[in-house]
Amino acid sequence: MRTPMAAGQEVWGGRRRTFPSEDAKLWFERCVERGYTVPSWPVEYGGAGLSPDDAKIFAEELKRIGARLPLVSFGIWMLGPVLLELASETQKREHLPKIARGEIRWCQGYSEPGAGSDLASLSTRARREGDDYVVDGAKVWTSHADHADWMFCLVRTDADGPKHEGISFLLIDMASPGISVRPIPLISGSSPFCETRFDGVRVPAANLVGREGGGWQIAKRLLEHERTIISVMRDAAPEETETLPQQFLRAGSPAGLRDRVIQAELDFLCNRLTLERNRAAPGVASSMFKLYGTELNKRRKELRVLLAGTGGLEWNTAAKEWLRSRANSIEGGTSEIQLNIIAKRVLGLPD
Amino acid sequence: MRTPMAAGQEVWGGRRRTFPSEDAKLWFERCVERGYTVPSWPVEYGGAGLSPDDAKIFAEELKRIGARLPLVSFGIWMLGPVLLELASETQKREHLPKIARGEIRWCQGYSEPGAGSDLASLSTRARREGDDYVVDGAKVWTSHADHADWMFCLVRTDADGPKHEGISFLLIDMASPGISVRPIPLISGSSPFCETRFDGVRVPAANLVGREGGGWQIAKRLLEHERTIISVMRDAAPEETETLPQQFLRAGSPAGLRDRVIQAELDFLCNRLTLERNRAAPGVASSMFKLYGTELNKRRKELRVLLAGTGGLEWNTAAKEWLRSRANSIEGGTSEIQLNIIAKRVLGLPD
Amino acid sequence: MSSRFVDSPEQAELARGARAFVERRIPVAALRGVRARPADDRIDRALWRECAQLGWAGILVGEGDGGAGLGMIEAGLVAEQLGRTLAPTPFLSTAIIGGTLVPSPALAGGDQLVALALDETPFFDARASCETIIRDRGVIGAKRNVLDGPAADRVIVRTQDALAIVDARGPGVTITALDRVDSRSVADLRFDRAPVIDTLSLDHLDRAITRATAALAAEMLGGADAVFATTLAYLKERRQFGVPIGSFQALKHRAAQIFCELELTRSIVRAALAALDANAPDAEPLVSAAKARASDTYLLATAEAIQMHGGIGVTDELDIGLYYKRAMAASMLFGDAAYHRDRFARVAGY
Amino acid sequence: MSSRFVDSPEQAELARGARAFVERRIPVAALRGVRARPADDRIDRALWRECAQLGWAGILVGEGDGGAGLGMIEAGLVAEQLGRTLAPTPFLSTAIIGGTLVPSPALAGGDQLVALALDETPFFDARASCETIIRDRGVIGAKRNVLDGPAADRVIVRTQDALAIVDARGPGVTITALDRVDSRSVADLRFDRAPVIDTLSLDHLDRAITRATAALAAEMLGGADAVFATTLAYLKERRQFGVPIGSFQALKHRAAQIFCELELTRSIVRAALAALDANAPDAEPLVSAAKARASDTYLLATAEAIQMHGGIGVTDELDIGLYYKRAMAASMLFGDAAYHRDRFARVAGY
Repeated sequence: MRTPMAAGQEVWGGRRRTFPSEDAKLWFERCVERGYTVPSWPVEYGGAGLSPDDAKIFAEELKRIGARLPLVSFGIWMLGPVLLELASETQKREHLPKIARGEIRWCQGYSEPGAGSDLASLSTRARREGDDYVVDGAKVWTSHADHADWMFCLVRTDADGPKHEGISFLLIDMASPGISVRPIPLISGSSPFCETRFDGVRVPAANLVGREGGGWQIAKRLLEHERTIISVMRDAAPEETETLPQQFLRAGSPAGLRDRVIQAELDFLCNRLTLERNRAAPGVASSMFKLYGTELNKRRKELRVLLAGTGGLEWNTAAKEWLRSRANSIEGGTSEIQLNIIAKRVLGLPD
Repeated sequence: MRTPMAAGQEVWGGRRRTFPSEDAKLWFERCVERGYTVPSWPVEYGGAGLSPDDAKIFAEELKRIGARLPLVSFGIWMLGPVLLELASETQKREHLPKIARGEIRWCQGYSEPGAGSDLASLSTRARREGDDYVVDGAKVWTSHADHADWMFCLVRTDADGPKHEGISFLLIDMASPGISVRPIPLISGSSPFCETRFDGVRVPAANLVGREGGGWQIAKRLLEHERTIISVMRDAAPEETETLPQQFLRAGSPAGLRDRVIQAELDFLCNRLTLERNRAAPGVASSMFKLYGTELNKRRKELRVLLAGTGGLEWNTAAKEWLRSRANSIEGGTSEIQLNIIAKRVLGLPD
Repeated sequence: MSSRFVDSPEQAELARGARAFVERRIPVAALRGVRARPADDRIDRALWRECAQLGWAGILVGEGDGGAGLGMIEAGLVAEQLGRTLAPTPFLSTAIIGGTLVPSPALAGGDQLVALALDETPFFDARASCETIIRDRGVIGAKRNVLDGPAADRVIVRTQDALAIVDARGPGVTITALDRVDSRSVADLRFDRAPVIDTLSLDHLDRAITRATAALAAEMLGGADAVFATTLAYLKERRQFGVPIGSFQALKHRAAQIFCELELTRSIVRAALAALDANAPDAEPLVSAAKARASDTYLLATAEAIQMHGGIGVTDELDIGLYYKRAMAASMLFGDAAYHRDRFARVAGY
Repeated sequence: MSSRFVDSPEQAELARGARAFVERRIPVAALRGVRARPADDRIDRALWRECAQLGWAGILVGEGDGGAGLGMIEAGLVAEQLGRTLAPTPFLSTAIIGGTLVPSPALAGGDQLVALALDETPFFDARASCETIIRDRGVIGAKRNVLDGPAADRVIVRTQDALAIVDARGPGVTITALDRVDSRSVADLRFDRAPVIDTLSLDHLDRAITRATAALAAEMLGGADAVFATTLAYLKERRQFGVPIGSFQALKHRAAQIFCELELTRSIVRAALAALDANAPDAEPLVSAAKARASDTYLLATAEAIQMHGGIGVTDELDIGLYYKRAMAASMLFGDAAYHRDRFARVAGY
């Protein structure tokens, strides 16, 4: 459990949880016992109750010995922190320990086929009927919905008022009748993304987090956690086994690609230094990193294909990552949205 | 008069007209006698009265023998055609023959310091006082205003209604009291452009062309002629004495610039072929040529400096044309305006 | 001067007919159908015979050999329409290369498919050294990236001394079909004393490749054009924040720029095809210019199509991804943009 | 790790003080004043003595020689402020190159100006062959593009065998001042048996040039930053079609992109300066990366400034044009972006 984690080696938990090895299972179980899957959560919710300072030391120690994460999940990263902050005591006691113990796996129901960048225009309806909400609509880009037990979901409980104010935050058991899940194949092949359809799904009103119509605030809070995770995941991404210049040399130094390789290397260096500078003296907008990092990644992955020549056109070569990279500048806020944010928030340009 | 005309060799006419040579003067006088300065204008206005077909043959014959234009002027190119179409008989008889005979040199008063791309927001005021208009305000980018005798000018006669409807088209004698002209130095050095200020300038109301408030329609008509001229002037521009690849080779083939030279050559070729295709089968938007031609020219002129190295940084080398080229994508409608036009008129994208 | 840009009535009719046939008979769904089949079974021979009846298989083949006896302008018009729907036919390999090198009634009738085995590395280079040899009238060597290799009846193999014609299904030929992102029929081929049926002088090779490159550029133009039309329609129809996304100025400007690139590409592709038919001395650099620009424009138009479509742009449900993959594969075929820009300059002496 | 990005209190104070001094004492109007004078009289020596009192002339000179004994981070902070107003001082030639090669109390006091005579062609190349020689203790040769050549007291001449120090006003030295678009003090120099005062090993040359290149990159960052600030202010204030032009999305997106480029440039410039102070093994490629990016960013920011300002952007009335001209001249000085990208890759072995 001290070797770097390869893709597909993570323990995601859930009712149908699987483990890549006996060691992973043992490490998971030991950590669950001590609350180390969520060290900073209170003990009563399945955590280890560490103070922020202690949690930081604990994380550094784990990192120092190269220990793997015993459990990864959207519950830990995204839903948990929001429930801790905003949910009722009943909800916390119901859901947090199951997240901590890896018993329930969560997925996120935000995006919709019709909404895209305009997230707040979502139209999945939840109408109150007695003690239940009845949910109709569809969510897309729900990562791993096909493996998840529950979904935290944005639904529209009021279609008449201002669009941001009619949104509520609902917890939905994926085993409920009327839910169907379909994986979404991408241009790069199969993907963890799914489309989830709701057809008269009954959800107990007790599963509403916060007040009815107060979902947008919760959603924004949660998105902040999402951005943190994206950067954590990026840091955890495996090192490239071959640098671009190495691949360039191996390809026989095709003259027509040299300038592009140099520029990509130079930009990579400058971007890395800027991330470093921002850590040293925070201030540069995260939108800039999202924008520049993803656009640069697209360029680099395209170069990898060009440097592989026709060999890079076969499936399961450089092509797959190249094609996957096209989604980078769309998911988690398009490049256009990032440019809008920089122009408005950083540069103060008028609407 | 059969050798190509170098810059500065043109005969512009006017009260203070000068000639680059005795031959030019003689050629000018002979053509004036026969109405050949404006072959297609009616004889009574100083032209030769040629039919469109005959005028075309005449122009081709002149071109065939390599004859120079006897007279160039904004009066011939822009004002004349508009007066012929829209002016009163008195105005035609007053102004057209003097244009044809090169006695009066005209300049164009359209742009204003505050207006820019939003031409119709002009604010030079003309208020009626008895038989006169009293003009106050300023015009910029008036080419050769310091050499011109008269100006055709857009003024605001109504400040209250819709902005396009309060504009009138006025002819103004530059010798009127209250007019001051100041040349505008550019980043590339001296230029033909001037700023013209009007301080209580009295203009006889008889100098209004068309109806009061009808100036915008006339202005648009005139702009169409301007575009034609810009393309005529471009065709007449002297050939480059050294091609970019020749300069590249002379500079010792700097490897880092080769790709940019190739791309500029390739784009130049494609642009030329597209112009040719458009002549063969019209349809491609003129905005595209304005956009692409000027943006390409900027790139090429910058390359010329880079290929000259530090030698290209001295005044009166490649630097001057490089700096001048930066105005290409602004004058006559900015690149942004051309992109807007293509998006709207050609692609039909919504506002 | 302008004839290269104005289609004759016959040419216009050919293009119209080709477009109608392609849209009806070989829509993008045909490529999806092909993709679902194994990599060695991606050419629909019956469909190709239909194409042959329209004169496409023998478009360059003389009338004496049962062909249409037309030129590259016409071939380019057909290729452009095939590109619009990503039609997976052996047009380049058989009609253009085969039609140039080994014209025959069987080929013109759509009964014989031909493949050119040229590359020995993942990088196209018409001037690269070649390891494949003929010994005792048998071909020995290995070739990569052979277009329509899995379906061919005859393979034209570039060897050190000649172009050797071999029977694709004969002894000594091993065909390994490749599963590529553009779902086209492509294979690596090994020759182990494959019997030589006939040989051609290497002198013919350049002409065949240049013609195929020009036709490919036309195909790419058609694809870029089609994907841009789809994108434009989406910009007008898709609403975000209460307005059509095509009303956002940043997208408008980018769309206008793509439009300009498309127009320039159209001009150079037409000029290159016309120059080939006229045996013009500048045909070679014009073809290189056309291929370079077609590659850049196709990749730009498809990448922007994905980005402007947002999330659904990266799903396999939409066809845009298929165009993007084809753009990359076609860019590399017969030399990528960098290769052709270099060639364009070299011909001009710099 | 992060020390290279966080200024110490002393450094922050130095930058603040330098900026205040430059804005008050050497605003852009100073360059306009210099421009109005003949090409051989464009250095204000009294002003430079004032700068020297702030410690700038001797910023790299040891305290024993009357200098400030500071490093490249500090020199870069000063250069950045000088770049903000295009201040026409001999900082690069005298403080950086002179301070590195021939430190002295006179230099640190602002009384001695130094120029480096290196280029023999219009293209900078630190490794180019050199025709200039020393014979009988006299320099013979011709040099181009000598920064601050018209004002120098001492010239450091790169010859085949050594760096030769000569008296700029001594016999055998002909100075031809150049009237360049950036209005800086530059000359072509001819040496006809100019007596050698002293020589230095060629080994010192690279260090001096690398330091000057890094300081220049910092100057360019300052210029780009200042011109972008001007542009941003204009986008907010200028109205067209009834709204501020900064509300047009296409301009917004372009402004945001320039912002990103500036941030990246800032990071690489700081890292390069810090690497020089730390004698880091990767200092050389970092400096090349910084110069390449500073050149691209400065040209982008100034070209966009002109375009976004529209008509008045191309008038001499605004300062933007002065920045644009400086961007081009500075790009070429000590090697343009293409030169440094190539060097960046070569050092890394590709």
